[in-house]
Formats: sequence, structure tokens, C-alpha cells
Amino acid sequence: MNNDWKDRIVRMSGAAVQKCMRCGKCSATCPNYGEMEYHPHQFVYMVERGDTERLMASPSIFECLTCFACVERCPRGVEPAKVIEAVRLEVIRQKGANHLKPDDLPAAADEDLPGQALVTALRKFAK
Amino acid sequence: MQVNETGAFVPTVVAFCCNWCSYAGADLSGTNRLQYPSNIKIIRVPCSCRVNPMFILRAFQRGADGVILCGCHPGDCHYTTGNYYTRRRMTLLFSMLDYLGIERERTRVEWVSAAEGQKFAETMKSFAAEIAALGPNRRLEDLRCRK
Amino acid sequence: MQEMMKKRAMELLADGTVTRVIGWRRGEFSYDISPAVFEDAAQIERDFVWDAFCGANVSKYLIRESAKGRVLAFLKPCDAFSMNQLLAEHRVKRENVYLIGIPCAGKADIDRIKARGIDGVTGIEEDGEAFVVHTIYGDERVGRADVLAERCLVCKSKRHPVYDELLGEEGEDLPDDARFAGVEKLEAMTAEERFAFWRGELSKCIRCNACRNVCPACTCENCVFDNPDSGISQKAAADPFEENMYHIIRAFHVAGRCTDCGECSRVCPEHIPLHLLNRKFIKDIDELYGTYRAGEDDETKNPLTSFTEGDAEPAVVRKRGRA
Amino acid sequence: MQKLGVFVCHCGTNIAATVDVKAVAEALGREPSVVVSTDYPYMCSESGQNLIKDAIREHSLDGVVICSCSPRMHENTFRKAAAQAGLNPYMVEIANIREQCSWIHKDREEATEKAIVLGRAAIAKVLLNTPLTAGESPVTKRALVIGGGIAGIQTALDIAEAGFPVDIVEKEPTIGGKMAQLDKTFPTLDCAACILTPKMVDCAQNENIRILSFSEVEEVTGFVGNFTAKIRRKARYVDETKCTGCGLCTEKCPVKKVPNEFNLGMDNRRAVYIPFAQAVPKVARIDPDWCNMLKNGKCGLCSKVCTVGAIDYKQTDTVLEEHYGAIVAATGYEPIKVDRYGEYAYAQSKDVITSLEFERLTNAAGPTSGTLLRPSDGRHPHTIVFIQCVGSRCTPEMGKTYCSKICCMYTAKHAMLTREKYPDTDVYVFYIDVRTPGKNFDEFYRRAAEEYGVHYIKGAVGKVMPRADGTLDVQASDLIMNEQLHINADLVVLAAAIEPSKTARRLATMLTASMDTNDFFTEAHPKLRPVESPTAGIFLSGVCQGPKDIPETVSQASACAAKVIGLLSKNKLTGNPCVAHSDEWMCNGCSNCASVCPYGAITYLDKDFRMPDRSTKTRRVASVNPAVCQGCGACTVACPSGAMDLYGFSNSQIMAEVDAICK
Repeated sequence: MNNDWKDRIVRMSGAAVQKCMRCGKCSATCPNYGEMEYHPHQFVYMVERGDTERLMASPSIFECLTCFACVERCPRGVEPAKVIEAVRLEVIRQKGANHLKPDDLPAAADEDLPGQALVTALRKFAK
Repeated sequence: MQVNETGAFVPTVVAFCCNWCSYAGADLSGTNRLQYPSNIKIIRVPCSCRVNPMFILRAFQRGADGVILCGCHPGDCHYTTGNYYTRRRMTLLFSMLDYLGIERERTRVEWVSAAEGQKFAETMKSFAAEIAALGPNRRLEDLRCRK
Repeated sequence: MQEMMKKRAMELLADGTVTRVIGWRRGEFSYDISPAVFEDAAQIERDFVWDAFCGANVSKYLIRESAKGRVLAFLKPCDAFSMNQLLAEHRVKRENVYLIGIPCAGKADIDRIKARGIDGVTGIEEDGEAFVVHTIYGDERVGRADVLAERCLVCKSKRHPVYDELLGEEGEDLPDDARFAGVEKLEAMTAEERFAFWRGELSKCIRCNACRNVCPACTCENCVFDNPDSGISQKAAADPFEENMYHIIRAFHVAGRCTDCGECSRVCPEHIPLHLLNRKFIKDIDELYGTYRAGEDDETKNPLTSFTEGDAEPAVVRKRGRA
Repeated sequence: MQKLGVFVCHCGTNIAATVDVKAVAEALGREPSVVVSTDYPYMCSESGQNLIKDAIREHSLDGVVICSCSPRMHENTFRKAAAQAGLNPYMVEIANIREQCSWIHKDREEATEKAIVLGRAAIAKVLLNTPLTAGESPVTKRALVIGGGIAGIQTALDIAEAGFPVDIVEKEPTIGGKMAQLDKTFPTLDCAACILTPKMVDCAQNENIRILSFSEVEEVTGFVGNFTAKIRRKARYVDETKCTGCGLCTEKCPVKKVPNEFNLGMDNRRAVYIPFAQAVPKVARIDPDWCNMLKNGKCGLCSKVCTVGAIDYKQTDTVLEEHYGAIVAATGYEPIKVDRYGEYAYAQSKDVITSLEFERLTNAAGPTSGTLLRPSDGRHPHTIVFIQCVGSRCTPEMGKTYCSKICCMYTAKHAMLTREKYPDTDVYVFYIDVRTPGKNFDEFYRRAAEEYGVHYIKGAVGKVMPRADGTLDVQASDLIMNEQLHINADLVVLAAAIEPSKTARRLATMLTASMDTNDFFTEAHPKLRPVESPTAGIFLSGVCQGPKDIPETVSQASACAAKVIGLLSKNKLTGNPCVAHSDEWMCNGCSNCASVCPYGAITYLDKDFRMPDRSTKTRRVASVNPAVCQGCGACTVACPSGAMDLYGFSNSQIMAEVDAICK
């Protein structure tokens, strides 16, 4: 168990992982569930348990669309999307950089890009 | 055999109802004005376990075309266990009647609670219709009692 | 075996263990054997028989006899089951009876012997897998299976669930495979066919009450059919309904208590297969509530005076077999 | 020839609108035996009742049929009216021509015809009615409470408060039961002793309560209002009336190595002992299995030090016989034996303990004075694993089929308290479900998980393996992550299922109270009469009826007391006269009826009968106690000879109704 890591994630996300009751509603509502190795309830659970390495190594964290459906519907106010965002940031920081800079955005935007992706990118950046 | 003005067969049906659930359920269907055929006549017994196979045979002897027994749902018996005995006794009795070639549709057990006025009326309607379709009881009647 | 039984009976009479003995005595004909009470050694020496015609179940007689003092009874496995059921129902006091279990290899059915054209029967002897029938015309050898009573062909057990001592080897329970074949055959018929079958059989009933009088489960002080206050009393069946009524109620009253000893069918002068009614109840009970054998012990509760919360609903009857 | 009166009610227009009441009265008036038949707008009104009363007097009626609403509505009204006019109230029958006729049919002709048939059936029945008198029996105004745990204590206190004397029979030397062994109570974390002991003292001080500790009920006879119980007062070798509970004997006793059952054998007591400091009665007891004086006559030290001369080595069991009006079963529970679950290594390792043992390990009066230490080496455990549902929710072969109900909450309590006192301890709870329905219960459990950081893992523990270094390898499944886990634990705590006390079955037999397959007492009605046994006069308090926690036990105990008080405040009990009765001349004595009777109302007697031939025959015959019988009629059908019949619903009455309907 990696408690430092857990504390950092909790601090960054502001989410209350210990409140999770494992009802699975976040995963039940997740639109990208099928693509994920770990699912939203597992993200929360792994953070709570300090299960660092597996979670950070998993591509699942980038498959989260940050649509916030899980945050909207969690009966306990755990905010799984924020947790996963914090994990993503942690991964990115470990690699030494934030991949997206605000200035890059206009160039990166192309016509076929779904609006959702753009909003998501901005949300990620806004951290 | 009773017929109505259109000449259709009107069966005689005896319903044994336990005082605590099914008789109260029958009262409730009355309170709610839920219709069921008038050829069904209810006999009140304290508990479905009071119904002796002799009573059922007696009804058939005297000209009943169908007999239905109603009691509290298993587990809800006013006397705790009465309807569990009813269930075994009637299962075996009905099986024996069937074995003797008596139409198995002529007998029925239904659990009706005091709150199930609707179910009581529906059950009686469907049972009466079933017996009407089956025709008069000829296999277990007493010729001396034939109307 | 007969000599061993006689010897033991005389010993027990002599040492005062019992005051009377229930066994079998020959009647008018050698195959006409009925249960009898013997009170001294001389009677035993003269009349006591034990052969393949001793089919009668003696257990019921113990109700009356045991009330008079301690009595010895020889019990075939069938009789022992009936006996045990009577003990469970407090009809016989255990301390008033001395029970000797005797082995039984099946009893011969005189009607089946006669049906083979064998007449003038004067006796019978067992000889391995065959019977030697003595007649006034000489001995006839017949295969056991050809003349055994139906109930013995489908014997349920060679074991004595109750006894004080055993003569001979104790046997084992036998598989039930064949016992319900007759019931199954009827179940496979349509309701019309079944109705026709039973009408044909039960209409022969002359209400001689032999079935009731021989039945070790029918031991009521006053039978409902004899009791004018019961509302269903009847002397002779006046109508097909009463024929049905009598047999349905009788079967129902012994349901869960009947040990399937087959005496009802044996004594029926009209050869009505009454055991098919009782076996139907036994089969239903076994299938619906788990295998139960009346007379097995005196603790297991009669399936009609017990229940489980998950019992089948009576509607199960509507879903089974052919309508 | 009987004379009957028929009274047809209009019920305003409720009946009269659909049923031609005049025609019904006229038709029924033509029935044989009917001497008066009339109709009236409101039979239940005072003038309607007067009409009936006048007719009864005027025509000296033997029976009355009232065609009106459901008997469930006004049967009593009309029975009372009949009684006022001098007719036996049970000579009244009601034909239900409102709920079961006028209200459910639209066709006037059809409804009228049916009303006539129903009236005929009632006439046929009433002709066979017999006057019945409800029996009366006095009530002994004293209650017996069997079991002195929190359930028994609460019930006894409430009954005593209402002014009735109560005896508490407790098989142990002190009252208090399981609650006395607990450390804290959820969800408020009050100390169990702090809230229980005042109640124990109240019991001792209440002049209406007599505590019969170290006693067992041996035999109960009688019926509601009139029970007689034989109570064995086991020898404790100390005179209860003299002992002051000073404890000097317990200090001087040289036999020091007796496993202390109060601390579940985790420490020792002396051969003469007081179970715990707050015991009530605070009286010592000598354990004859260990006492040298009682075993071989050598010692006698306690007797020498006792200043009041309370020690009595010659004391023997005595049997007390007492009469009661009501009996309360409050026999409580025991945790099941967990040795059978080899996978948890309870028998192999001292560090695998049950929750009740954990309670003692954290209790200030416990073997470790309240410091949580491993039983094996006395060191602080740093990783503790709690395992839920040990033996609960299993197949009957594997354990108990039911949920023990209290484990989720006490485990949350244990986990929380551990984390509070020893924050450096990692606490894991393996659960199948966490069940916390109760006021402030879920909040309590969430607090354990959220604020105290207890790790709740959904999944069961498959194996506990003691390792060479003294720790325990706990192999479990994590169903959220879908993987197997290994935890290196210092202490494993098993939430053992609870089962009814072993003494309950014997007691139920004595009381003829029914039990379910798990040996919990059955209630008279699962929803509407949850604190009464189907056997009249027997009441249920606490876990003997089903698993419950303390708040629920106390509520049930008080509810039970209310029922007992209700019974004891009556001077006489009036029975329902519609009870079974057996015709002794026809009874076979086969016991079929007794085996279906849910109330134990049927007993058997060997009775002498004068036979027609002037001989005397002793026969075993059934006898129904009318005060106990509730009149369900199950026995009447179980009886093959037809000896058993039911007053008010006799075979002939029901068959007469059948005949009238089918005619």
C-alpha cells in the first residue's frame, strides 16, 4: 500500500475515496465502460487501497472521457472522474511534462474532432 | 343441472373460506363492489385446515360442480400452521380424485389474504368460468341427488 | 422353520413370558389359513402352521389380544412394519407384546395356483425357487414367480423394523422399482380411461367391509362409515358415489399410515386392486414430501401431520400426467 | 321442533337495492322450523335489535338467523342482543347477504335467489347449533421470566413496575447474560456495564422481583393463567441469604487455575468465585468440579474465612414449585462453535478468536484489563482481520441459514474502537454484505470506514494459515478487484453466527411452544403477534425468537411485558367456546390430533370405560383443554375416526350448509 501516493491523489482530486460504498453506480453509468481494463469503481477502490503501480500503468485512465456522469450520479459524492484525473496528472507529472499547452489548442483543433474531446481537453488542461 | 335463460349451464360452486383471510378477502371484494358470479356460495370455516375431505366429497355428492378452498397464504395462517396441513391434505386428495378419473379442474385451492379482494373476485370468476366450460359434474355425483 | 417357531412358542408359554401366542391355523382347506390365538402347547402342537399360504398379517389382532395380557406374535417383515405403526399410534402397548421376527420369502396366491389349472390343493412346500403344491392328484411343481402374490413380487423389505428376537436371517430393504408400476400405468392413462377403470373396479364392491376389517391401519373404535352421527355413514353402497366415497375416504384415512401390506387386495372377494389406491398415496407422498415408510420407526412424523414451508401447492396435480 | 326466527336487514339501500328483501323474508319464512321471518331497514340499530329481542321473547325462539352484512361486522352485536333476550348467543347465525351478495351482484333476481340460498344455509346450520358457554378460568397474578439477560431483565422490570410479582429464573449464578460480557454497545458506544448494571441492581431491589439465579425450570404444567412450574435451585454451596459478597473466600481459595467462563477461558478464577464484580445476586458459588473440600474433603479454607458462615458444603439441590399466570421465554443465544470451520484455524492458533472473545480482550474487566493484546504472546497486534458471516447465511449442512443480524454492527464497532485506541493498527473487514438497517447504524458503519479508515473488502476469507513467525496468513478474495489477496495478520476475529441457547428446545417442549427448524421460538403471528407464542400464555422476549441487537431486544422485551401485563391484569379469562372436543368413545388414542395441534391443547389420558358387557376397559383417549384450544380445527381432519369435532363448526353443521347450498 502506498499511502503517500494515496494522500496526494486525494489532495489533488479533492475527492473522498473513503466514502465509496462499492455500489458500482459509476461503472454502471460510464459510457466508455467497454474499453476499460479497470472501471470507475475500481479506480476509486485502487486509490483507496493505494494500489499505485497497476493503476498508473493501465491505459484505462486515459480511456475515461471525463464526461462526469459518474460524478453526477454517485450517491456518496465520491467524484470518481476527479480521482482519475488526478491519477492522470500524476502519470503525466512523472513523465516530466504536461502534454497539452493552451497555445497548442487552436492548431490541434480540427473539424472532425468531436466537441466533447475539445471540452475534455480543456478540462484536463484547466487542472 | 341449472341453466340460465339462454340455456347455458350454470354450475353450482362451493367455496370454503377461512374466517381470517379469505372470508375477509371476500368481504373486501364486496366492499369494493367487485363482481363475481352469483352461483358461487361461500361457507365460512375457522381455518382452511378445518375442511375435511368429506365436506368436499359431500358437496360433489349433493350436486356441486366445483369446490374451491381458500385460506391464508402459507406462513400467514392465523393459527400459524393450519394451512400447511391443508396444503398437504388437499394436494393428496386432489391427486387421488384425479387418479380416479374425476376432472382435476373441479377442485382448487387458492390462498387469498384479507387484503386481496381483487384476487378473490378474479379467482372466483375464473373458477366459475372453468367449471362452466367443464360442464356438469357427472363423475362424482349421487344420482339420487340429481336435480 | 415351522418346528422352530412351535418350539419357541411353547418355551415362551412355558416360562411365563407370554400367556398366548398369535400364529396361523388351517381352515377348511389347506390354503385357507387364518390368524389364530393359541393358549397352550397342545393347541400349538395340533394346529400351528407356517407355510407359503400364511399370508395373513397378524399385527392387527394384537390390539385386542395385547389388552388381555402379554402375547407372543410371529411377524413377517410386512407384519412388523404394520406392528410398528400400531405401536407408534399407541394402539398396542410395547410391553404387552413379545415379537419374534420371521423371514418371509413371499407368499403364494391360491388364485394364481388355481389359474394354472391346479386343483384339489392339499398343501404347499417351498423348494428353492419353486413351490411344490401337493394336490389330491399328486404333486405339482410351479415356479415361485408364477404363483407369488402380487404384493410379494414387489416386496418392499425383508427387514423387521421391530422385534424382540429373530428366527432365521434378517433381510434387507428391497428396491421400490416395481412397486409403483401399477400406479404409473394408471397415471399414464387419460382421465376418461382412469374413470372407466375405477368405475369398473369399484362398481364390483359389495361393501362386505373385508378390506376395512383386515386392514392394520383401519383400527378405529368406531368407523365413520358405521357412525350415524358422522353424516356419511352407509351400510351398502346405494349409488356409484357411495362406492367412490367409501374407498376414497378409507384410503385418505390410512394415508401416511398404510404400510402397504396388501391385505386389502388379498381379502377382497371381488378382487378389486385396492392396494392401487393406497400405493397412489404412498407414491405421491414419496414424490412430494420425500420417501416415507409408515412403520419404519415410531418417531418420524406422519407426512399428513407434518409439513415444510416449501411444500408443493395443490395446483401441482393439474400439471402432472395426463388430464 | 325448534323454533327459528329470520331477520332480513335492508342495510338502508345497501342490501335492499339489489336484493328483494321482502321476497327473501317470505321465502325463508316458508322454511320448516321458521316461525317468524321479517325484514327491517337497519337490523343493527337499536330498534332493529329490539325487534329481534322482542321476537325471541314472544315466540320463545331457539335460534336466530340474521341476513345482513358480514359476520365479521356485526356477529357480536347480534349475539349480545340475543343474550339480552335470554337466548344463548351461539344460537345466532348470520347469512352474509351484503358483502357476499348485494354488493357483488347487479341482477336483482339473481341476487335475491342467492340471498335465499345463503339464508337457507344459515338456517340449516343454526338448526344444528348447540348453546355454548365460554369457559372462564382465573388468572394467577404472577409471571415467570426464564432467562436473566437483558431481555429477561427488561421484561421483568416492566412487569414489576406494573405491580405484578415476577420470578426471574437464570441458569447461571448471576443475571446479566451476554450483555454483561460486552465492552461497548453500538451505535452510541456506551459502556455495556454502565447501562446494564443499574438495571440488574433495579431487579435486585424491586420488591416485586425475585431472582432465582443458578436455577433451571424442570417442568411446566397447566395453561394460560394457570401454569405450575417446578424450578430446580441448584446447590451453590453458599447460603444466598447469608453471603454478603465480600469476596474474602475468593481471595483465599487455594485452587487458582479454574478457567474463567466469564472471560471465555482466557484467564482463571478460583474454585469459589463471584462471576464478576457487578454480579447480581452478588453471592459466591463453589464449583464442585474444582473445590478440594467437595472433591475429597480436604481444605475448608473458605468456610474458615467467611465471617457470616455462609459456606455450606452440604447444600443440595432443592425444587421449588410455584404458580404463574404467564411465562416469558427469554433464553437468549450462544455463539456457535467455530472449530468446525477448519479453514479459519480457530483450533490451531490462539490468535484466531471469536468476536465475543474480542469483547473480553478489550474490556477493562477482561483478562488483559482492556489492553488489546494477542492471546498467544501478549504483544500488540498491528494488523487485524475481521471475518464476517462465519457460519451465518450457510446451507443447513454448513451452518445457519439465517443472518445473525448483529455481527455487521459489532464488527464495525470493534474495528472503529481498535483504530481509535491504536491508530497504528491496520484493520481489515471481509464481508459478503454489510447490513446496517437501524437508527444511526449505517452512519456508524460509514464512520468506521470513512473516518477511522477501516478497510472494508467485499469478499470472503478462504483460509487462515499460522506461519512460523507467529503471524497469520489470511488468504481472501477481493471481489471488487476480482483477485485473491494475502494479508499478513497478527490477529483474526471471527464473527461467529449466533444460535438459540441449547436449553431452549427442552424448554419449548415443556411449554408446548412451537419452534422453527433453527430452534428459535415461533411467534403467534410473524407480523401481528410477534411477542407471543402460539401457545396462549407463553411470551417471547429477545433473541430466543430470532437474532436481534440490544435496542431491538429491549423493545421486544417491553412489548412482551405489555402483553404479560395485559394478561395479568385480567381477573378471569373468558375462552372462545368454539373449541375442539373429543368423543372418548370413538377416540383411538392414536395421537394424530395432538401432532397437528399448534397449541399443545391435546393431552392423553388412560381412562377406564365401562363396556356394554359390563367389563372395564382402560383406553388411551384424547382430551382437549378448552382454555388452550383456539379452535382452528386441524385436529378434526387429522382424526381418522371422527372422534374430534369442533363446537360452532361441527362436521354436521358444515355438511348441512353444504347440503343447503347444493340443493
